[in-house]
Amino acid sequence: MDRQSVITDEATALAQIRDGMTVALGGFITAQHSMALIRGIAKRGIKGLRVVAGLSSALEVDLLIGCGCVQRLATAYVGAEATVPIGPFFKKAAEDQTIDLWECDEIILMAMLQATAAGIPFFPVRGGMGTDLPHLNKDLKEFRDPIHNDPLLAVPAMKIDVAVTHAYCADPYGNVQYAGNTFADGLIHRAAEKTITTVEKVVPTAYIRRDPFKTLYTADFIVRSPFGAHPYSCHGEYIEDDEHLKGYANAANLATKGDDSAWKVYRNQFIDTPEDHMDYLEQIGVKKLFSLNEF
Amino acid sequence: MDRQSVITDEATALAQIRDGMTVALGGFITAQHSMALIRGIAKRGIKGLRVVAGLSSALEVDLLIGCGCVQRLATAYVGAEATVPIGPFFKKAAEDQTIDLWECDEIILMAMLQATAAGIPFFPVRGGMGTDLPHLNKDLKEFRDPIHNDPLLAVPAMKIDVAVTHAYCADPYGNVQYAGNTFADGLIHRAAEKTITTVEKVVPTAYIRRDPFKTLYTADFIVRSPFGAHPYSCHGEYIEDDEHLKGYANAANLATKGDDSAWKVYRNQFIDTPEDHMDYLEQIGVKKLFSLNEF
Amino acid sequence: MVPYSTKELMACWLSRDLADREYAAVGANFPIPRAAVLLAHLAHGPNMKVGMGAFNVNLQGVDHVMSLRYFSDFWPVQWAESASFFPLDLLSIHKLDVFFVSGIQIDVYGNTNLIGIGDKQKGFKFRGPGSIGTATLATLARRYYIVTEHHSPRLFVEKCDKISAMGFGDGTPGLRQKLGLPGAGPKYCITPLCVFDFSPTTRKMRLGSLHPGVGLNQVINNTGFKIDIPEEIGETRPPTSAELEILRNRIDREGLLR
Amino acid sequence: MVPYSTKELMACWLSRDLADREYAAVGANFPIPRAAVLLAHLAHGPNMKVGMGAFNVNLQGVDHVMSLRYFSDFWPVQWAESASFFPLDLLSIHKLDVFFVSGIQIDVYGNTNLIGIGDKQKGFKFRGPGSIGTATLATLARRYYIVTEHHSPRLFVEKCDKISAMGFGDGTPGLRQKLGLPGAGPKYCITPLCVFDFSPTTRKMRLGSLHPGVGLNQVINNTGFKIDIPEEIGETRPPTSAELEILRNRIDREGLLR
Repeated sequence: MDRQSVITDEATALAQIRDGMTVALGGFITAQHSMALIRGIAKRGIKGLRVVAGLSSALEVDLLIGCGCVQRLATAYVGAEATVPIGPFFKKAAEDQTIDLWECDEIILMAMLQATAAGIPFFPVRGGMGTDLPHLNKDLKEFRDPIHNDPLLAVPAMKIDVAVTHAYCADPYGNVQYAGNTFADGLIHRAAEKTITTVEKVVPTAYIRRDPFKTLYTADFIVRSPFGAHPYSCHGEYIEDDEHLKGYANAANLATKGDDSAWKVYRNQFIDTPEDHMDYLEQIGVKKLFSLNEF
Repeated sequence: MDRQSVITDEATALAQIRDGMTVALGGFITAQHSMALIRGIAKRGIKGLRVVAGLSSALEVDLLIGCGCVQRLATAYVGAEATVPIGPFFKKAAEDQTIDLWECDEIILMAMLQATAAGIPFFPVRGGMGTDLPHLNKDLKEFRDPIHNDPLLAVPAMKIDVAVTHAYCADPYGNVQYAGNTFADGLIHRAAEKTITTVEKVVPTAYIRRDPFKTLYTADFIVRSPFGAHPYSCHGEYIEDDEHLKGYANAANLATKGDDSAWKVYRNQFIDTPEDHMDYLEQIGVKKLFSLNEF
Repeated sequence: MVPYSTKELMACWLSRDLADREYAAVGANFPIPRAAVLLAHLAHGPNMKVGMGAFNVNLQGVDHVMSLRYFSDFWPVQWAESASFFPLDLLSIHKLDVFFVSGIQIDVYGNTNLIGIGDKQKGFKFRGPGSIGTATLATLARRYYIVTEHHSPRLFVEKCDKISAMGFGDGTPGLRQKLGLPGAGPKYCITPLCVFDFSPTTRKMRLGSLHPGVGLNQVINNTGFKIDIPEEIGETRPPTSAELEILRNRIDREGLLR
Repeated sequence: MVPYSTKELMACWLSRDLADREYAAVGANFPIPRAAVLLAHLAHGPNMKVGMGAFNVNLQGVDHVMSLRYFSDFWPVQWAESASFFPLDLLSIHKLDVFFVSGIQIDVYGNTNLIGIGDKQKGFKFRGPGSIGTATLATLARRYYIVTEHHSPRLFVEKCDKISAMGFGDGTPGLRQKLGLPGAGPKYCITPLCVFDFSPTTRKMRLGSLHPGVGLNQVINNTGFKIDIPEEIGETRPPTSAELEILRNRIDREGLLR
């Protein structure tokens, strides 16, 4: 009996994600989202997802909203900072109330993940008291601490079916290492029942063993996806593709204002037509990709 | 105005620790206790300490009990496994009720540290329910979670005045890195108001910057203490001095049974007579020290 | 005197309120606080702990510091002495001394809103980007500053439609303590026109100083609530040439503040 | 058949109850469970996650594995693919499938005591070393095994003086669920004389099998509580020669189990 590789293809990985599931996405604002799989979710038209975007999202959840995949969204932010101050589809869906928002800030989101990871029903926090978050998010409950009677906010755990993260590398047995910041990915992995990780590189286990302290978690499925975070950055490999982000935001913006011609073109070119991530990268082109290399 | 070094000498570091303070000790069972400072505490006869020994102690707290420094002890274990199954002074003090015990297991101790570090009044856990820990430790309180009414144990935060840890290296500005496991030291640092760290080596900041992800915390005081964890191990440097541990345990054992002659010799030779850590190492001797080098 | 821009004035003024050894975080896309923290660090705070994105950096000896493109940029790694440990560090963020907050609404009690505009319980007339980390960080940081590049009646409102970071709530004395919030709340609010502080009794915004060349009526007309105006109104102290030299040569070569 | 020791029997028997892909932790100074986990890993569990001290190791292709001197030994780093993240991993330890517990007292309901002996509310006639991680790990691990190298009436008592790891408490049906404990509790208790399982109705220890050569009375006389004895008593299946070969050549060259 041999040790089994957990490296799989996109289709097998995506088959783990089904309509109505709660899916937690890794990365932080414009870094390290598993776009290879997120585009795959959109292409397959998976519906009714309850998305947890931790620590904070960029526009990857905006894209999922635009493609009709999202029923509920837990996130503290949707945007790409100065490049795209707010996600267009998110803005419209929030204004029209076509998605449920689990309103929170980043630390309340982490408290939820921490409760889930620790197998406890809730995590107590001070942040958010006095704000409108408990009014907007009925899952948050003010209570008195049982020891000193201090006022606190109880943030409940949330069952998370699948975590989808992107990392620098993994070995064939799912040991995942990052080249830079890991953000909340270690916590997200521990909060989820199952983890799928796309990686820039598959490395031999000997590479992992050079510094086992760098292994952040052991994923259940690994998908080989160079440039898998494009148009977002992957520490140690490439930076954001601002031009692509602006193109996306422009198309999405027009679509929310009733003109979906540019969005149809974007969606066709980058989501629906490409068979898989490699096909998508062909659309982006080698020159563009390697122009993004960091340092 | 220049950046200021936080490297200091043993005397200055020890002056931070005063009678009655709550002191958290780093390391885990037989690894990485800051013995250079712990012996200094014993030598100075600091009294009434409330000691938090996380993750678990070896005999460093036993030594502090034997020297009359401890009023209260929070720890999940006192011993050195097969070498010394239970700390002699700890055993006698527990049986005679001459110290207060904050009875817990390792995870409950971590929950307390986590509550303290997060600035929340308590941390909820499932472990310990159904055991005698809540009967023996009145700080632990069973309660119902405010969301699902599940039974839980509330572990209160504890104000910790000083953390005393031992690490592989630090730069002059207090950035601390470990060569091996870090156990609960990162959490202990964040739970304490002030941290004193003894290190095997002081390194230039450029060394720290080679891999800033390895910096576990930034201590307020750094004391240069090669072999500072002796007779315990320091990952990447040396292993335990079993012979020394057995000698200690034998002396302590006899002392608790009414014959304190060996203990007086031990205490005189290793605690009271040496001026400082370097003097102590002279007592151990170069041959012994370098026989402990790992690998 | 060297001429300066309003943004440079704001950054220099803020920098003087930060002390050596303090721990201050700087985000991306918030150039005035970024410049203020770096200026404090380079001018008088060599022992400050400066959070730059997800890294803690020390910039002594660095010739000049480019600005973050995005909060999660990797390149500050070159000056980093540690990186944020998630979730440990976010959960122990009450050790943060100084934080900065903005909003799509700012009200008379220093509450800020990044969530959205609209009266309804659910749904928004205008949806904002989200609370980011502000709900907690404004609570836990020892003090914070409200910083805005705009000053208009639509921004400075009597009451925020939604509160994402609580300042002094509805002004009830001791409210922050009653709610268990450890931080002291907003210390100052700085705008392109003036500096507000907060009355220790009413907890309402109070005119602290007018920027050089700004008239009182300009502030009154551009603020959507009634301002507490003291008998004597000071003038915001302008940048010194030493401050401007550091600012322009080492912190803002790109000229984001000009 | 190859002759074997009682400890080898215990380790081999336990190893068969561990499945591939399970996550099992092995401490120091607990040689029988250590051997059981490593034997399962090398014989039929190449995808097991094996906790060795503060590391997670995989030992496929490793010729032989020395035993830990101490739990916090550094040298398993050579086979480590990850290290424990404290506190994150201890707080999410409910993903642990298999854990092992011992005690200075073990009672009829599978409760164990590492705290101390004595009836008083405070103070002890005999103080034990402390709960270590058992209060929580026995609660959160999906299942656990009680393993002891001794079998005496002083160890196997009707009721523990203090409980450090709760098995089935006082036997109240559904008590673990009522207390919110996610793990299933102790599955077996193995001693040098026999294997106990737990009656699904009374939750009391029940004789599962006698080790080869052990008489029923030997167990009865050495147990401080009345044992539930089924009509038919099986014999603990002895080690196979394949098991002993792995055990002796790759796991226990030092002969700790002989």
